[in-house]
Amino acid sequence: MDLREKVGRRGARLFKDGMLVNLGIGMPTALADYIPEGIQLNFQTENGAIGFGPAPEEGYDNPYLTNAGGSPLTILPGGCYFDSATSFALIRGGHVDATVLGVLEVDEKGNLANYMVPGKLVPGMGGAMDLAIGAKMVVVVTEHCDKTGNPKILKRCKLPLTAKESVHWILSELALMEVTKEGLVLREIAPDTTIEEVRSKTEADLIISADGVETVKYY
Amino acid sequence: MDLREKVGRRGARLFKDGMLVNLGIGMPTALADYIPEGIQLNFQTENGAIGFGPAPEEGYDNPYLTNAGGSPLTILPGGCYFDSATSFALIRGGHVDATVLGVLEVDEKGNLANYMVPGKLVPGMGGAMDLAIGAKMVVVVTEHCDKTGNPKILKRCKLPLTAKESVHWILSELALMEVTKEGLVLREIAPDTTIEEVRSKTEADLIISADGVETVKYY
Amino acid sequence: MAKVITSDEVAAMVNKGDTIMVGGFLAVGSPETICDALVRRNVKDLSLICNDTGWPDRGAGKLIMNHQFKKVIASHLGTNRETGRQMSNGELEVELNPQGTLIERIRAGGNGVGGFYTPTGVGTLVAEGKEIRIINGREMLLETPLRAKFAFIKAFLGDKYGNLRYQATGRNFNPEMAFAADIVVAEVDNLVDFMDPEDVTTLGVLVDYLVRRGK
Amino acid sequence: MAKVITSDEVAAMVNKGDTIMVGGFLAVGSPETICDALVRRNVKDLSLICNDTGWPDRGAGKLIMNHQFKKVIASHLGTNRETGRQMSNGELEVELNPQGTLIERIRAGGNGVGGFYTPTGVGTLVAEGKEIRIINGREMLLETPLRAKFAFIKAFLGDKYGNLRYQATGRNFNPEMAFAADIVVAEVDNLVDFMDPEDVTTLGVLVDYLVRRGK
Repeated sequence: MDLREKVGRRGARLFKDGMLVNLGIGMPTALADYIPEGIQLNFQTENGAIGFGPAPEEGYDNPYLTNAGGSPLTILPGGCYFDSATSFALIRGGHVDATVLGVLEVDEKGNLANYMVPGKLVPGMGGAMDLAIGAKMVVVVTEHCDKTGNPKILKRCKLPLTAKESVHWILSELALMEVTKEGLVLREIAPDTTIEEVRSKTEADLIISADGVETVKYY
Repeated sequence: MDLREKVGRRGARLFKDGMLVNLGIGMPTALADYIPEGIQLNFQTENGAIGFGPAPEEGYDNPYLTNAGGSPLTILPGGCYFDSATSFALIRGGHVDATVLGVLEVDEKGNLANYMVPGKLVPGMGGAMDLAIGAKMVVVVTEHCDKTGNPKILKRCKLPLTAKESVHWILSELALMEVTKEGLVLREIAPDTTIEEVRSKTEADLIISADGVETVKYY
Repeated sequence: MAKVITSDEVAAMVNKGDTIMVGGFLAVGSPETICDALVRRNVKDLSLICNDTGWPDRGAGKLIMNHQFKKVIASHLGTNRETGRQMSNGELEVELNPQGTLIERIRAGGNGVGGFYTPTGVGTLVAEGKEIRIINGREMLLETPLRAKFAFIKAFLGDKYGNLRYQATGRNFNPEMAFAADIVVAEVDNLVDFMDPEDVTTLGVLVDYLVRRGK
Repeated sequence: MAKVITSDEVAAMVNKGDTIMVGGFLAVGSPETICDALVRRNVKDLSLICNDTGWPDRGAGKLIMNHQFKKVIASHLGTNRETGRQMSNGELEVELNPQGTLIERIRAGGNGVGGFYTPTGVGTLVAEGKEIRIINGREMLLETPLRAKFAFIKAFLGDKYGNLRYQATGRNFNPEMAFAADIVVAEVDNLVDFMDPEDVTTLGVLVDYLVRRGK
């Protein structure tokens, strides 16, 4: 099972029936593939649709109907379109129940950084800053360490922040962590790892709560 | 010729082709009846329509289509509907070219009062405050004096203001006056009056500009 | 999915002291069936946010006649003399807002904006107690967001996902109120399975409950 | 009535140093015919307000490739690497805005609001130099209106009164931009005499000129 599937399977279980959800591009889209039975979600794309379906069959794409990455979409019964002011009224106004974002860095205070590396990469924040401060539940999905093995879950982000103290959950292929006032609480680990391994790969301090850490077979 | 017709005929000549116009209830609606040939206007009603027509034939009224006073309307080809936020985006945003308002009092500074008499009458301002500050041209139409013969065009309004220094033109059955930085300039008088009569019925100081005062047969 | 309930079930959710928004402009686009149910329930000390207080027999005016409000925030009272009478008698607190300011405050309440500056009301009673700031040489007032516990709105057409479409000038305050309350109930003339996604004005995700007109 | 003109006539109105808004989201809903005409006219030192800089061969990105901007205000540059290159080289000034802040600033520019407070961007580079105010216990930034000399927008359908209707996610930034510029030009795929008043998204009174796609 690859990283995408691991994160997708566990992450999808954070949703409750009827939620309005906005998934960032990249790894966050994995969650949509593993929604449990009985859970119906409304997906928003910030360029102006709710209730979209899969990519269209070849030859049936409408150049006016795309996702926030520019790829063709379909719309499902019950769906709707709207302009950008309405889209961000939803987001900033607290009407989006959950957003899932990829990150460059995230820290134990719930800070996240995902929109620029000064002097190297400046794609821009798009709607990420609004989503991070506006969604009721902000989930960060990430590889636990970067490609060279360095922790991405830090004591304090070094890159320019996307939002301050906004993340509620951090999910990697190894663990599920909750940002609390006390700090970052380790809630669950994957069956193929240990608390010690997770700690060694995490720069942030990990709190073990009185409830303990569950080993879950979501992988 | 009655007051309504006199004010309507002269007032309608203040409009230019293509203007977006919002007429207040009461006397201001007289202007719509006397639009000169060759002038096409767009009329807005602040409850959410542009391009409305006359009242419907009996039996053809739609309870969902009314003017800002609650009376049934029709819509013309090219017309459109919108919500209140959009309606006041038009008004406050400076997209309305002209508004015509009735008043209780107006003064030489361009202040107007038309929404309450403390302790007696408090209907509320509705959209009048927004129209008075937002429209590019604000025209006040009024009887020159009230029913007991007291001037309504004052040095300074005594009633609570609808808007501060917002009026551009004051039109009565006797005269057309322009609010300028220097004060209230008498521009035109009706053929059945004199400068002296207008002065005697006006509390505000009336300036006679170097251009003089035109006697116009708009009545 | 929005749940279809009766107007009496809606009224039963409303308690003494709650703040409600009611859509409509002089009762055009007001949820009459829900207003009737609120009159039947006879719950008191409500606060109202509405463009106006309708007519004695239409819209939120029906609740005015039944003395159900302790406070009204509106732009216009002129079509319901009872509102003015209760205000003069000290039975009712009234806060008059310019119509454009009122709808923009509701919009701010629904979209997470903490306040905005507007030139409307400068130099009038509306400015009393408000921060004034000069922006590009023009005086502006700081206005704050408005929210309510309930928004009761009215649409011509609804679908089972809660999507709404209005007709003509029946739109008015309804779309913004759908963003600005904890619980949003829409009364609809007609209810269908789903509508053309292009025709949706109020997004179904904002609507908690649907009531059929007359039910 | 909106006047129908050609894209070259539109481009001829634009002069060195002008600020333009261009509708669209990753060029979906962008006025491609007008962008092509602006490239042909080759007018320089423009400032751009747009959600993004499109793609090298689509939307405002075509003007980026032709080095026509001295400044860009956008929320995203990632799909056009040339924007980042010009920025790193010091050829282009870029002001990044959160997308929700950007569209709300454009809306403020079009509707007479002098500024608004938003929680988006607090604690980030976006907050630099901006007033911070605590509202209901939450830090908020004061954001200011954006306007332009020209708005170039794109709609699926237009009528001779200038009314516009969009399709699907082609709406995006276009409707607000129609309020926020001195001169509004809409490129349309189709042009009809008039449309159903219920179907109008952008009010004809806001639109000065119409251009048919490809003309």
